[in-house]
Amino acid sequence: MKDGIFLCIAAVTVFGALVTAFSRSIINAALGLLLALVAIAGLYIFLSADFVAVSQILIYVGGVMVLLLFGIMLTSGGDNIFSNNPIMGAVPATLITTIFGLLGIYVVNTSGLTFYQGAYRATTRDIGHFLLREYILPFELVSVLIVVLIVGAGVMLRKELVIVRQAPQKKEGKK
Amino acid sequence: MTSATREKELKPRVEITQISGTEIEVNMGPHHPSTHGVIRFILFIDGEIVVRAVPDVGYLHRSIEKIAESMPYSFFMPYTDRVDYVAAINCNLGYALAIEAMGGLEVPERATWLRMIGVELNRIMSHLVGVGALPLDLGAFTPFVHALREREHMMDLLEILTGTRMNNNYIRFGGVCQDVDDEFLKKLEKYLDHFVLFLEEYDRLIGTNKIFIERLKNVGIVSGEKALSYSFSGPNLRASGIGLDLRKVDPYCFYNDMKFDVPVGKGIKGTVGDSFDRYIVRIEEMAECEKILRQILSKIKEGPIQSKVPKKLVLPAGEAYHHTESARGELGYHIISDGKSASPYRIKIRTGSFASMTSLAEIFKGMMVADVIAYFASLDIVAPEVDR
Amino acid sequence: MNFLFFEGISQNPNSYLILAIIIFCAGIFTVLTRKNIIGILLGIELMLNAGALNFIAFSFFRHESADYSGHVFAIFVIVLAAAEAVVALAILLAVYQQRRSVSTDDISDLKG
Amino acid sequence: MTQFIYMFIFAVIYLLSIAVAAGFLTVVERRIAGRMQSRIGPNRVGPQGIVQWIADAVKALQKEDIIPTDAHSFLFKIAPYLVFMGVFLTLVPIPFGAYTLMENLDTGIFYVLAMASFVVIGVMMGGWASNNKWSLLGGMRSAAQMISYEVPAALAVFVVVVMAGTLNFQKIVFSQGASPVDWYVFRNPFAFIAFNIFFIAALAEGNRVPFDIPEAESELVSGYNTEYSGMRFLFFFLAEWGNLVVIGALVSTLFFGGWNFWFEYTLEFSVPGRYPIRFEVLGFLWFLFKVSIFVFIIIWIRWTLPRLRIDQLMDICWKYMVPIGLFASIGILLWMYFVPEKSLADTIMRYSMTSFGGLTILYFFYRVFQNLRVTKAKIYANPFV
Repeated sequence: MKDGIFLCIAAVTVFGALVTAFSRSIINAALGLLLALVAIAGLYIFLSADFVAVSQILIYVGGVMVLLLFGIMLTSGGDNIFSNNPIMGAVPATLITTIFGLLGIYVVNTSGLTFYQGAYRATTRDIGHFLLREYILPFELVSVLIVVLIVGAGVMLRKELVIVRQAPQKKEGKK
Repeated sequence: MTSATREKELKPRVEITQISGTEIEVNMGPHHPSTHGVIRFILFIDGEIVVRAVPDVGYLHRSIEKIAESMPYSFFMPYTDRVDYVAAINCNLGYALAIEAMGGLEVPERATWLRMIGVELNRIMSHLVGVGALPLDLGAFTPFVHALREREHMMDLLEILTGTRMNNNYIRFGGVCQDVDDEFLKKLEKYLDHFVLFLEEYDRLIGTNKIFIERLKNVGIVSGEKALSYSFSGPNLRASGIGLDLRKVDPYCFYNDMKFDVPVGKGIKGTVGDSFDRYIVRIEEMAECEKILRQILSKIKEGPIQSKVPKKLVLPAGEAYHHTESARGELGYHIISDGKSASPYRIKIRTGSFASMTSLAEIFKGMMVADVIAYFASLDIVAPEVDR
Repeated sequence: MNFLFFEGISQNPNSYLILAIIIFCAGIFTVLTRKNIIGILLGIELMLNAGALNFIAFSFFRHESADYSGHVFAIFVIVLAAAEAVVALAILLAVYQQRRSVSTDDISDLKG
Repeated sequence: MTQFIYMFIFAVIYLLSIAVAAGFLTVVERRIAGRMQSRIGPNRVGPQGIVQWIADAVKALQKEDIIPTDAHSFLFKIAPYLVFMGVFLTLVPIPFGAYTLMENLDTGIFYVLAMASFVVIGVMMGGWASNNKWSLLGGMRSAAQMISYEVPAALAVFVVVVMAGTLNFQKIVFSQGASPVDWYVFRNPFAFIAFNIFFIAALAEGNRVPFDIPEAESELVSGYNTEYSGMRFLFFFLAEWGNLVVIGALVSTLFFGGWNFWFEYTLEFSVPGRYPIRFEVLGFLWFLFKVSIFVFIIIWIRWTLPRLRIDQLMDICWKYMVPIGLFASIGILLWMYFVPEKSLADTIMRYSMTSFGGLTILYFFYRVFQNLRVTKAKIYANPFV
């Protein structure tokens, strides 16, 4: 039963990833990514990482995907949204992808790592301890990064307005 | 409020440059919940900001003015009800006064008093719809129902007075169509006692609501000069600080003898001429109507209600323009008669709503979509009056 | 290759690792073939997720005692991915406002 | 295998009960709205109209399922289910009693915040896929609004999580007592602030007035669900009213002691089977009572206030609620550090906060009667007409 569910989730993940890779319309690709992200959250639960799984959904689905969809909706005007992604350079891309894939399988095959039987355990509290004891420096660095991000986004927004005020004149010149 | 903060608030929220450059053309109306009937704006919006707006009228055009040319003068009276169905007696009165002035018809005293009762009651009803629909368009449903409940009581009174609840067709040339007994007057007085309380309750409920004030203050500011240049009239003009009321300036009926104030917008929450002023002016005007009604009740006397009017009314050749203060501003009837036939050569109706529509294209510029609704609702435009 | 490492396919580390490879390859393919910048961003998200999946898998299967470093790394990956998406989209919208395009072909001013 | 069958059965039971609760709430809301508007409301189908919602649902199901010509049909079809899923999944860890819950998730409240993001995606998709500009505007507005209001909601939740030391709902309930002085909302001022912020943010997340700008019917016709009809519209509908239950349940669990009913839950009870069934039932009813009070308040707000403009909405979020939330979350840390639990200061604060809350309610009733006296209005107390 467990394996069956795992296989289902794995199949959904792969399907989502493939849709992202091969779909021609950008909105379908984004949907495929959404599917893959949710399914990967499911995989995390199999790996007893429920906190990470919930974070994945909170941040990816609630944040990143919404932003991406926003971006898609804002930047593609009506008609070209379904056909603005001609697959270009498919042959070299396939080649490179194949090389990476084979490399990965080779590494997995020959790593010789010792694995232990994993067991489910509740993790929230322990992750908290790890974050605030052993990884306190990266944790704080991430906070700094996010502050920089917020300030940067604000600055960019201001810049936009400045640029835009000159934009109409430029356009007329071009015409 | 200090001048600095006021200046800050008065500045347009976003400068109208092309912010993202992607204008979306949206079609607000003719079937849209908040255009009150069939009025259409084409809005060019950029995000939430309206870059350009094209108001479009004519979806409710019924050629009332043209129809008038093909029928006797008196037959046209029911059509005037349909000019502004919310304040029907007001429209009756304007037409009747125009014809009476042109034909030199006498009006008995009691008929004039009854006309004034009908007109003032109707004005209150119309303003109730106006101030009720305003919160409705801002998202609050309950005040609208409360206002309509009161309007319902008034309709009952009008039913006694005129025989119908809407489209009353009450006024005849040289009089009114039916008389009332003293019981009606007592009922009316009793109702007015209740209405004062309701008005206060309503104003406390709505006019002190923080969200309501925030949504209306400094939105859609029409300064006095602007209002005149848009040819605003009625409450919308008075909200802009110009106390022009035809009942005072060019009195008709017995408004000369009435003691009432003309409320003007003072900008109590924001700037003179903003949407909140248009709301508060209507509220205050209802209180004035109530005062007028009480004075009428104290002065009304028994007497005939209809003077002698020829069966076939042929007006002398010439033209006349008569304006009255309707609930939505100046309501003028311009009548041209050729002196021979029993039907007018041409009738032109000037309405307040149509004048208010002229401001939309300019005021909408740079507003947010929600403000468009708030401004439009505060103007209290009735679609049939725009198109006739 | 000991494909069936422990009992059951869901208890087998290699199944997760191979899944991560597939996702990663899909991500690479997306990045290489898309013209749309947002499309490239989608590919990057996929690749980051493959990495995070690996972290979690190793954390689960590599340690007998409770060691949540992998989880912490995965959380960092997720947070950084979000940050990266925000910055990328801000840049993208800025570019779009100037160029009216999000295609990589049109944004080639710095090409020699 | 049997475990999965049980899970499935419980899921179906939950699904049905949320559908019934949401349907019933629509009738209740309409009746309350009727009372507030001097009219009766639906009272024809069944006694006092309580099965009106079935009639509504049957009518809605009979409608033609219209998909606009140029709509992105797949997204259009899937969006309402995503929204409903987002709301339904949030119910999983919420405890309705000591055992009446689906899964005692360790990530509890964090999970609830995460699942709410499906709603955002669904609403956005529905708005975009409809190929209607009003819908698109609604979808965009809603995405901006929901993402913004997740921040203050999370900050308010943080206060509770710090006080309880856990994300787990059941433990949050245990760590609050049964009496009002033990509720988190009255523990200290910061928690009280957090409660207010959470309640307002939850209203905004649930698209309720005064934050219902995504579906502002007077501006955007009906926002993201303009083009929907029949079954799909029903799912949007269910999600919206199901959300009421979720908001009420979350508020009463996090701040008002959850199902804890006037007795202390001791360790002895934690052994399965030792917990008396009557306590469970009483706790469940007590919880429902609390939830219904909050649902009533939400409905009451809806039929009272106008809606905000979008820039005012964002101002409230980013200029007021986020800073106040940050203040509360820092304040609670200091409070927890300097005032240990069951110390004198803690006890004094609890009792004074509780009496403050009680006085606030009393003041509210005083104001109501004051207003009634001034306007000479009458109360019609009989709810059954």
